Amino acid sequence: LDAQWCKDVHIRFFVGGAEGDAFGTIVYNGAKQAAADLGPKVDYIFSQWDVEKMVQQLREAVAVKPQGIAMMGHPGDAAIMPLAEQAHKDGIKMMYQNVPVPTVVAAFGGGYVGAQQEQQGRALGAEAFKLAGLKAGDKAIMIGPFENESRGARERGTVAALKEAGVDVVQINSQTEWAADPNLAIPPITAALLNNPGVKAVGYPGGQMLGNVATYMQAAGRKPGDIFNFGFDTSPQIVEAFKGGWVQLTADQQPFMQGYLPILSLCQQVVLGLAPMNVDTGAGFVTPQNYEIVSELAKQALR
Amino acid sequence: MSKAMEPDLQTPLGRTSGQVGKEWSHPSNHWLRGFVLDNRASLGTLAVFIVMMAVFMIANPTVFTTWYLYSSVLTTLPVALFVVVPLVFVVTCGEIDLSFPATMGFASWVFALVVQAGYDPFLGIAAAVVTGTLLGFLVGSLVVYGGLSSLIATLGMNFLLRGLIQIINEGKSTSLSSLADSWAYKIFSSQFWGIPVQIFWAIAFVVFAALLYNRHRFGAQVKVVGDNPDSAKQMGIDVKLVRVKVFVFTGIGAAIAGTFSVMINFTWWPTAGDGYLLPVLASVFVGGTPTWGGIGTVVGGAIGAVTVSFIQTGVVAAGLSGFYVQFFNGLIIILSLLGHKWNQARYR
Amino acid sequence: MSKAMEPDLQTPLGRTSGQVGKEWSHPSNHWLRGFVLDNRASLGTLAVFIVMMAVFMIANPTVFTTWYLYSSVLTTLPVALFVVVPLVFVVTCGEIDLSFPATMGFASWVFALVVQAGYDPFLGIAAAVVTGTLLGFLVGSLVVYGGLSSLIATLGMNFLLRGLIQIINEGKSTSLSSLADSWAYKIFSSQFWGIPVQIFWAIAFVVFAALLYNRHRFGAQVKVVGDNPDSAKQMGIDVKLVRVKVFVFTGIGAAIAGTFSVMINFTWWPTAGDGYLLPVLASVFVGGTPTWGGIGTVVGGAIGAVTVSFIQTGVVAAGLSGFYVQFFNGLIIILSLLGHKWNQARYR
Amino acid sequence: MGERIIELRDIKKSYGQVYALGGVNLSVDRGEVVGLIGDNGAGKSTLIKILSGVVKPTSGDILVRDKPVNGWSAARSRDAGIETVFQDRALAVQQTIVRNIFMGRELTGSMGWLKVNKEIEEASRLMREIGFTSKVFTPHSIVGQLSGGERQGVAIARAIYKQAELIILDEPTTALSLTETAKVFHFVRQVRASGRSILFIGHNIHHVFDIADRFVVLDRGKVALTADRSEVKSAEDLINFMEDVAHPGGLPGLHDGAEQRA
Amino acid sequence: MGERIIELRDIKKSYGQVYALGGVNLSVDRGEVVGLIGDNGAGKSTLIKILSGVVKPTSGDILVRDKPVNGWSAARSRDAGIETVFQDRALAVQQTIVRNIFMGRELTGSMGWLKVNKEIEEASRLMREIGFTSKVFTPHSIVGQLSGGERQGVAIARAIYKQAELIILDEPTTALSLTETAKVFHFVRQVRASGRSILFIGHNIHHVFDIADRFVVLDRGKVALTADRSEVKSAEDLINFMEDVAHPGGLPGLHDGAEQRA
Ligand SMILES: Nc1ncnc2c1ncn2[C@@H]1O[C@H](COP(=O)(O)OP(=O)(O)OP(=O)(O)O)[C@@H](O)[C@H]1O
Ligand SMILES: Nc1ncnc2c1ncn2[C@@H]1O[C@H](COP(=O)(O)OP(=O)(O)OP(=O)(O)O)[C@@H](O)[C@H]1O
Ligand SMILES: [Mg+2]
Ligand SMILES: [Mg+2]
Repeated sequence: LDAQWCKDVHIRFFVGGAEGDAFGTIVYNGAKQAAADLGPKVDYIFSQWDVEKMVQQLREAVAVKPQGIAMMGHPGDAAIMPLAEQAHKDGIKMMYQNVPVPTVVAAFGGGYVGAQQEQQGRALGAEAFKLAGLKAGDKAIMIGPFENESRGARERGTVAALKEAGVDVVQINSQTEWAADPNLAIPPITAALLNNPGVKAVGYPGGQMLGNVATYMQAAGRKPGDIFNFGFDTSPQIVEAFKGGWVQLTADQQPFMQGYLPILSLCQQVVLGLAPMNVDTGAGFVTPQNYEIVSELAKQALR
Repeated sequence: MSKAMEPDLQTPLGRTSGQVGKEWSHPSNHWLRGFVLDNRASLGTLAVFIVMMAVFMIANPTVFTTWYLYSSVLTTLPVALFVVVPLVFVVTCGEIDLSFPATMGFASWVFALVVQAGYDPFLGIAAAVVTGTLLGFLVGSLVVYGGLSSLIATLGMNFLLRGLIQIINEGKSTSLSSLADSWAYKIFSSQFWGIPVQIFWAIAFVVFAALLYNRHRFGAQVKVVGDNPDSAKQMGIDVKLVRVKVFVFTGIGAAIAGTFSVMINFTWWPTAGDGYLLPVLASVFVGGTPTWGGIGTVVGGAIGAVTVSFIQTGVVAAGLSGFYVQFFNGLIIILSLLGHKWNQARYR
Repeated sequence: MSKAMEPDLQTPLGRTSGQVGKEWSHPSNHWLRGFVLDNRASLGTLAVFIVMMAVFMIANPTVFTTWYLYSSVLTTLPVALFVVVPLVFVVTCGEIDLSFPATMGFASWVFALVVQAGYDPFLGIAAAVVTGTLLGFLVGSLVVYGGLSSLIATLGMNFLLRGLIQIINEGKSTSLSSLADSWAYKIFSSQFWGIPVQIFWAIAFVVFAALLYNRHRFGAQVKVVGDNPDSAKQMGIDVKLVRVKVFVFTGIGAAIAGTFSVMINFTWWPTAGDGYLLPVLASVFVGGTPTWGGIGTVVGGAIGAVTVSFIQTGVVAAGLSGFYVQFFNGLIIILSLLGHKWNQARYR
Repeated sequence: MGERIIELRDIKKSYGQVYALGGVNLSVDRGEVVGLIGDNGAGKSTLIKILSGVVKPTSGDILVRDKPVNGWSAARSRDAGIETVFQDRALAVQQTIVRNIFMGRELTGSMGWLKVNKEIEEASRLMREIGFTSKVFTPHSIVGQLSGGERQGVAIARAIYKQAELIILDEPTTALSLTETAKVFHFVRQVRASGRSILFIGHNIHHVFDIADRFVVLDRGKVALTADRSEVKSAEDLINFMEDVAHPGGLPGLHDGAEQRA
Repeated sequence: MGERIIELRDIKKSYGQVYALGGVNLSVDRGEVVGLIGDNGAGKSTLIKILSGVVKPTSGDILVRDKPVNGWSAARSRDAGIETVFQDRALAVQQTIVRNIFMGRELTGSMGWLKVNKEIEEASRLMREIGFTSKVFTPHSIVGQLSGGERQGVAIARAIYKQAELIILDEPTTALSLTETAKVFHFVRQVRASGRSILFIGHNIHHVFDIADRFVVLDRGKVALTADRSEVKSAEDLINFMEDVAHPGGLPGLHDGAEQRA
């Protein structure tokens, strides 16, 4: 194979979130790296996590007939199904990220790269229960975009796992503005901590907020280690927070891989005729013991 | 303009009986010039659209010759059209309505509930339209009879209604796969000769609304009320009722839009409609309806919606990354405003 | 009101020389009544705030006696205050500015660049303020000299500027850990007796702006221009310049707000500022500044910002899930508008 | 004179605590020109707003052709054949001449659709009737492009449409020049000649004296004088009467200068 | 008469293709009252807008105390001691009386901060000076709460502030009653007595005749007549002259009715 063996392939890649959010940026960088390594022409699409918009963008993506599309699974099986059918008819290879769409994949094929949301959430819940030394009857707070079923599936999983272990979980629905500026969440989080004084652990939905834990804790008058803070993703801010002892656990869903692998797989499908990849990127947990490994990568927005 | 200032009115009335037989004639003797003058705003919008598309096409000719690209835009464009058009009425009437995204969400929620409960989708559509009507009436009454600023009050209502949806659904979406086999789907959401049928409905709606605007008492009264409410009141027009009616019209439009959106996606999300706030607003003003009320253009608004729909598609198809979409959104809005400004006189 | 309609003007001038010595007296002989009358709007806002807090406190008394709750609000509130206050000037002037979120992002980006390059944060602040000034001037000139509707044109500029930030940064954030040790941080963002110092700066800004509004030529001219631009022009006021100035003021406020936001958590995001659009707008109007221009209240706007900041906190503290936040946002906006409506007469 | 078109009996109107009208009787017969005069704030405009149904009186009765009516409104007033040219803000300046003429009573066919051609014909006829013969403007011209006098013409055309029986003109000549005032006066006579009635409100007593058959002087919300033309010798009489009413001790100012010089 | 305060030489002004003024000469001397009359659209308002610097002339010279000036503007005009009460929209109705009086020339100390107490004192003095003695209102009262006459009073107080040398009144008595018209006329005499000049624009020729020392008649953008009081015998003379100018064949309408009756 040549260095740029995928050079003539055209791919549409759904980055997902808002331009510039912590998670999306790493996914974007992963995809760009893949494009640089393999040589395909990639169009990048942002949706502000608006599911209706994503469906329309997918419709347009199918219309321009690229060889491959890497789509976010958020709109769910029912919404994606007709378009997947169209793509299948037109011979467009599909990859799905971040949220699995099993019915669609079963019907029209395609691979999946990303954590199994629900499972990853559950795993994080179980891990947090263990590492934080929680007992049945303890109290924990879980923040998440519960207003969006598929985006909130992961956090719902964590809640479920903790509840099954007997933990009393308070759910706080995150506001869309918090993703743009996590400082806006300082007062509500303080209020939640004050309202639930016995809370032992707090879970956060994504990189932007988890990276801001030090600020939240200081605002609420807590010291490092008072509360077991955990969540998803890595970023330079999260690494700093580990360093400072503010954050104890994060489930790294390796967003870089979620960018890189779908493009690699699409290239393999188109050029080499390989079967689509199915990769669970939600393997790793970062803890105070191992955070240094990811620190340099995080700084380059690669992990 | 020049003759307007020195009218031929020096001879007082009664003396002019000799000239009474003369007929009116249009200021321009050529029909084309008259047509252009009467439709300046919408033609201006069309020009913006054509220039924009030309730029995109030059950047990537092949993509823009694919019919699928257009057909994909034509599938969801109708959703925007069903709200842009009533909003032209609202803005002409001197008001604004920022609550339509929540109304879309609310009405389509009712639709989803009815369909999920196993009733016929037609019944669901009827229920959604009734919901939209009631919500429009609620919002309109609050603004008009409460005497509130529509900009802020409708923003508040948007929060309030969306909040209600969220509180009750706790984020759960509803998927309606059964829809695909229904008659309603075939009539409202399938394809016909490769063309999405939605667009036929939307075009019918735009034509109907354009007639309503230009050839119906309702449109005439909306314009007069937006232009000079005191005068309208003195002439016996129920100004408040007309104002409430435009909000009701928007409610109905939003309900249809929401239902169409659900039928496209087979899924109802608690956030349904939220993404339409800014593009729809932008469409109205890119379309050439000014903010000060009294005048506007339905067809221009529709062309504005087409323009706004194609920005994102065009940017990506032209090979620019998604990061450029916002920039072009802003650019098109500013350029259109400047164009209309230069193209339109404001009389007082 | 009653006497206003039958003035004591029956005696034409010249006959009244006998009475010339008499002194003016305030309509109310009691100073408290006068104070209340002069500050109706801001006192109304305060009442809304107090009622809201009372409801929350009854729902959960313990949380609201904890200082941390207040200190956490006081950390983020200043960011909003630095934009709410200039926006009161803009709205009083009969305009609106929706471009401040992008200005916040742009100016704080410049701050981040300067600090990252190793220069003193004070230099960064200066550079950010200069950026904000220039952007405010750009937006203001476009609206004022281009004669565009500020609602739509500033919305367009917000897209355009944010698009530029996105295109250049491709989503990358900048982390500025070194800030924590700087003098600028100690002065602008640390704690003093457990109180976040930001709030002192914000209060100083509000007081300064309130004086500017009520006791300075600038404020006087802003009100007159918003009230009756024709008259202002006839009296030799450069109406356009005053309008541009309010946009520049907003640009400066947004720059300071953006910088403060970055100093709270040492990170700049390409989305910085975006989250403030709706809460800040709501604050201005919840605060009692009407949309029609000519009057307004800086202190009311500040209280409005406090109210809006406490909605989320209060909902969470009262033990409701976040789903209720939007609902309460809407409810407070509507109730405030109704309250101010009843509280405020509009003269023409 | 002829039939009584409208009669107001003991009409009172208060805005909050301000009494704008404190019990006014007024009637207009077919074919007569009534001149309503009075100081600023005397209540003239309030009275005609009540006549035209725009403002509801606090108390009092309204009789149309000697029959009391309930639920008086702007629409009822127009149905009764009363048309009003208001003091200001009478036209929607961004709309066409047609739209202004048919404002509030659009010519519609079934389902409220406009009869566009009929409207244009009628508008042309009306405009010609009042001598609006400029070839530069068509019924489609925007009112904002017209001069002040032409705009007044549109308002008058709107009022004479449908053979109104009573036309109310609230200070129609304020800020008009002699030439244009003359037009309005000529029109008033045309209308009277066609057997219709006119209620003419004005400040310039000379003008009102020239044209009216009967004078009603309002003062602070009350009728201070009702006099037939035959009872008043000259405009000066009327002026003196009004000055006496307003200032029993004599009115300073207005004629001082002339007297000093004379 | 005294010193020449301002002089306009061959002033032309066109709006697009419309000539509002086609070469006008006008001067005002110290202590005289000039009455400017003319039909609607004759260009009176345009002329005084040029005098007050609000509108720039297309061509022509402006001389202040016999010295030509360049860069004439609203600010320069006020510096030269010219104050104008415009035909309409003169006040910001949601603001206090003080703010209206000092609009555009706020009394400021260092850095532009207002001298609040000084402003109140001065406002009180001015309002008393023009006879605004109601105890219901203070300088803090909102202008929107005042009656039309009282609002005119605020506009006049604003004009006489700073001992202006020339006060321009553009139809100050339109829509004012006799009582209130009298007030304005009395005031005009007060101002003349104090040695200041006045340029009085009006439609009512009787009124203007009563008060002016010199008459300037504008017709379609040109000066049709300039006459000293001594040259004109009566108001009727002036009226006849204007009718001749406007309609060389005689003006129909206005006096028809009276003649028919006589
Ligand atoms: N909407 C209103 N609210 C309160 N007071 C009002 C209102 N309209 C009129 N008034 C008051 O009622 C009284 C009568 O006013 P009106 O306008 O009828 O007088 P007018 O005789 O028409 O005066 P003008 O000669 O100035 O037109 C005045 O004192 C006026 O201030
Ligand atoms: N801003 C403008 N744009 C275009 N034409 C104008 C403008 N202002 C005035 N004109 C025109 O200039 C001419 C003179 O107008 P002007 O207002 O000076 O007359 P006037 O003598 O004051 O009339 P009036 O007695 O009605 O106050 C008129 O033909 C008018 O239509
Ligand atoms: Mg009146
Ligand atoms: Mg004039």
